[in-house]
Amino acid sequence: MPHSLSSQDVTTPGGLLLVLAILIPFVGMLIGFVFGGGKAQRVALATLAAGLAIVIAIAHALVQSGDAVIYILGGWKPPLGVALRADGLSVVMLVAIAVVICGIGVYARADFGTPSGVKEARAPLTFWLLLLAVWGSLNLVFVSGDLFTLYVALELLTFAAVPLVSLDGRSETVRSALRYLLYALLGSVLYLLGAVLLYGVYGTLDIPLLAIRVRPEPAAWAALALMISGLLAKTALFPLHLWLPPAHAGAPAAASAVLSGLVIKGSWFLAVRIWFDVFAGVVTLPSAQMLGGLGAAAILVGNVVALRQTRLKLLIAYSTVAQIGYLFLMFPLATGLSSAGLDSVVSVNGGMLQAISHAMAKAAMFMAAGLVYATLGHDRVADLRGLASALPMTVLAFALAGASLIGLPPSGGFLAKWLLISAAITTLQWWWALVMLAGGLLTSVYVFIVVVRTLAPAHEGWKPKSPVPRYQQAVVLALALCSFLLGAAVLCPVDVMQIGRTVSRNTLLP
Amino acid sequence: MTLALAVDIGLALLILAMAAWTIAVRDTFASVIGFVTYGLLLTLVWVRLALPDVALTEAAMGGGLTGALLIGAAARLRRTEATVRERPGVLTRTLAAVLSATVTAALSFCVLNLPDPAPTLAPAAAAKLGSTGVGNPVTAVLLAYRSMDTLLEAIVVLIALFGVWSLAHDRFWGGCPQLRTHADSEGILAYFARILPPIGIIVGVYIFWIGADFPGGKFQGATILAAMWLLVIGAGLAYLPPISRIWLRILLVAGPLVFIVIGFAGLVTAGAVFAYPDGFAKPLILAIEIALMPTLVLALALLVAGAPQRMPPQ
Amino acid sequence: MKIALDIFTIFSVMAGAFFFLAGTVGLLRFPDPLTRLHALTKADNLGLGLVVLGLLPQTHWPLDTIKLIAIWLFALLAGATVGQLMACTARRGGGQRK
Amino acid sequence: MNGPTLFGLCAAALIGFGLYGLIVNPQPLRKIIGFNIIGSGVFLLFGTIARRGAAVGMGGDPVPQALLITGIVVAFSATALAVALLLRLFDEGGVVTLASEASPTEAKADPPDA
Repeated sequence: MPHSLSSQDVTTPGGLLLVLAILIPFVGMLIGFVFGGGKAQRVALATLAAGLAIVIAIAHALVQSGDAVIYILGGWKPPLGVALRADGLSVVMLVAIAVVICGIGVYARADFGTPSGVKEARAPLTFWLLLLAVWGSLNLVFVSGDLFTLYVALELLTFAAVPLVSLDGRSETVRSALRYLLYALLGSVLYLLGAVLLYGVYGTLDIPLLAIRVRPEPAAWAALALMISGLLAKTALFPLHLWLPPAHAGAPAAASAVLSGLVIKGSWFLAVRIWFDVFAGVVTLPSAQMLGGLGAAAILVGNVVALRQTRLKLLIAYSTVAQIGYLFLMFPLATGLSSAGLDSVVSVNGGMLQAISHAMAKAAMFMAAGLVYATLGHDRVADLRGLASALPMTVLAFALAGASLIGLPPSGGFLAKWLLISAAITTLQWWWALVMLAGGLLTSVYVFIVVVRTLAPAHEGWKPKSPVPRYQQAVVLALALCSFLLGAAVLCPVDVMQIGRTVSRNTLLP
Repeated sequence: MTLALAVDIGLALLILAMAAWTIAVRDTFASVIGFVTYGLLLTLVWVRLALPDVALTEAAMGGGLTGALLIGAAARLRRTEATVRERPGVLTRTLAAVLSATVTAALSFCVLNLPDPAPTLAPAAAAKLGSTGVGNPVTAVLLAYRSMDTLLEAIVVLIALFGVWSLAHDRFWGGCPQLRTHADSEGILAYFARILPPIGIIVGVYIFWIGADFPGGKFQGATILAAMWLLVIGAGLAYLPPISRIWLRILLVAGPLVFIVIGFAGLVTAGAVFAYPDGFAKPLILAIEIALMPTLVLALALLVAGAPQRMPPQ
Repeated sequence: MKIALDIFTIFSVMAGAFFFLAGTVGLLRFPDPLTRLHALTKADNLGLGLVVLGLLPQTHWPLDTIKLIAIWLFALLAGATVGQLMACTARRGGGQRK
Repeated sequence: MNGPTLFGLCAAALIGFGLYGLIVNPQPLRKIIGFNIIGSGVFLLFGTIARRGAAVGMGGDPVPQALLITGIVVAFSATALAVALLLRLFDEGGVVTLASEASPTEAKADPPDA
């Protein structure tokens, strides 16, 4: 039987930081809303800095204590009260998301900055408030230990992300925002239905307590199926991906980076959390293979359709659909390892690294696309001539991010694919390795197409439409470098991701 | 016992018939009316299930505000009825029917096999009720045991409001939202809007106040007060404030901020965030609820009113 | 005495139910909106009044009785207002549907 | 077959109706109503579980009741945001449909699951 995540339910020393990590972004949002105008941006940037410090302190506390960081809210122990838990997986995602959001914050100072003396405008204020709301809800998704609090976190994430899609107010973006909202609401209501079933049968919504009580019975399978299908709708896995490309391509550059890089990671992480922690004893290999199959289909369909795109932002959006497929290949490999009695750590680490490197690379790519649009006045892939000379750092960043998506060494994508392929080989599921390599090949095709086109010399007498500030290019390059150099994580002595996780280490399936 | 069961069966059949009619009927406006009736019937079901707090919330929020929102939208969209005529093909309909049937069958199977000594947290909640100083166990759960959910709840409503406001046209930013009603100020609605609000305010505050020890609470009370405000504005007797007003923003933000301040004060006095020093639980809970009331009343009414459409008269 | 009150309650509620039935039949059978409004506002208000009257003896005095009467007054007020508004709309031909 | 179980089955049926309505109806407003029916079905199921958990003299388990109230308020906020998007779409172009004109090749009314 699976063991509880961490046996004792008592507040650990670093626990208060978890509460701060959730509430600081929301407090910053509320104060920024009252001040409004230019001051909202300054409040937001200050909150970003404070939040980054808190997240680093949490990581330090986790590594220091060597076990999950826990905080019992209000002193009421679960199952009655709510506990916040941050194990290795949560902290790694917290740090990665904090870095990407700070990068986006610095990048967005140019697009959504309000110079002093200018009256408060709609888009800048909304962007800064919703950026902090997305961050607060993501931190809550990573840290909460209660299924209903996670449902409220999912709703917070949806309500913060949908207005970002229709920020510039054109009717197509409003239409894709409405379609996104309907998919996301269907997803979260199915997730809630699964949680309700679990409470009806096991009497608690706390994840470690559920991990002990859940037995393989019809109600548990129904709850698993409902929750996972709901989260698939929110993460836009293959059959349910129709809403993603128009939504992510229509949004402004900084908002697209938030949507593609961060928002879909929230519901994906929740799927990982319930698959490996709550339903560790219930999941079967065939169900995991089905998830893997959907992931493989997403990789192939997403990449093929991306090849046919004429606009750069839509190309990157369909590339997101494909990369989401990689994230779901981790499930059959981990369950295959567990059912073979081996340790599923390799596959879980591979999946997490894939998620982190994709977050950084995709955010860098969308921000680069924003700079391309600002310089050329359009983002048609056909004629990107003269871009390399106009924006050298941005094209380099795009290439590095593309290399990380393809999986060239020493990038984070390479290390993730290496771990996943080695897991595939040890469990003799060779077809997943084939799919990954094919996906990498297809990704490399459209990345090289774009990069080669930008290297072509510009028409004579062509001048960039509007100058792009250097710090924006520097931020894009920094994020791309982070993703590119993530492969160095293999040198990290202690396996940070597995701290405080006893469940997935020795899950012996019946 | 069979009489009560007969009533339940009748109510259940009535609700299923109303839901099926709401889905199946062609005209959208009729469907919205069907949904409002469905919401009010659902309130009866909550009363039959002996959950009065939820019945109040469903009547106020599910039947009332959601109904007002949908009727307002359906009335404005009536003219586009003709354009969207294409119904999905037979394949889609059968697939949807099969999917719905399997979900219903699976859920019915789960409901029939729920464990017999139903697992419950009622004893645990009752045991610690004394220390929260609140008589109504639901309010104790909302504001003591799981107070983080209620705080996030208020933040969800505020973020939805930011989302609704972000849909305004740039030229109207900072302006006033308005209810699209063409009521003349001498008509019957104005007369109604002068009689009902005083009584409604008393009822709303009463429901908010008894929430500590009897079924009621701030969500239900705030919804009633928001409905009264909307009635006055719908009758044309008052106007919504422009969203750039500083007092409006401070009131909108006051609820969650006071909640967080009291929560962190609990860290010092009672050793954990969102904990209450014993003996001071009830006054602190009341302070939080009083701070949350204006936030919820303003936010719920402004959610129904929608995005700003008009600049304030200079 | 208790028996008399119970009998009164049964008959009064039965009469109320009958008037509700009459109101609903009127709603379905009458040709145009104005007559339907007439059926609805008259019959249903009377029906509700009789039901409330019938239930009065079952409630103990101060609070519940006042609440029951308040419910009836609110229903009357709302019914009259909405009836008037719908009549104005119907007379101005606002209802394109019919 | 007692009261709560009956309403549990009624909740399951409501979720089925709502899901069908959400997928089949082309009108966005009807999809929003379908979503609300699914939501009320889920809440009714949660209420049934609360009623079954009645103990220690309480009419029902207070924890699901509190979560229910939070859920209804979240569902209302979602409906308000969806209706606001819908009305903005109506103001922009007048044609209120989910099928995007930009690429008519895309499925006309793209149901989530088909």
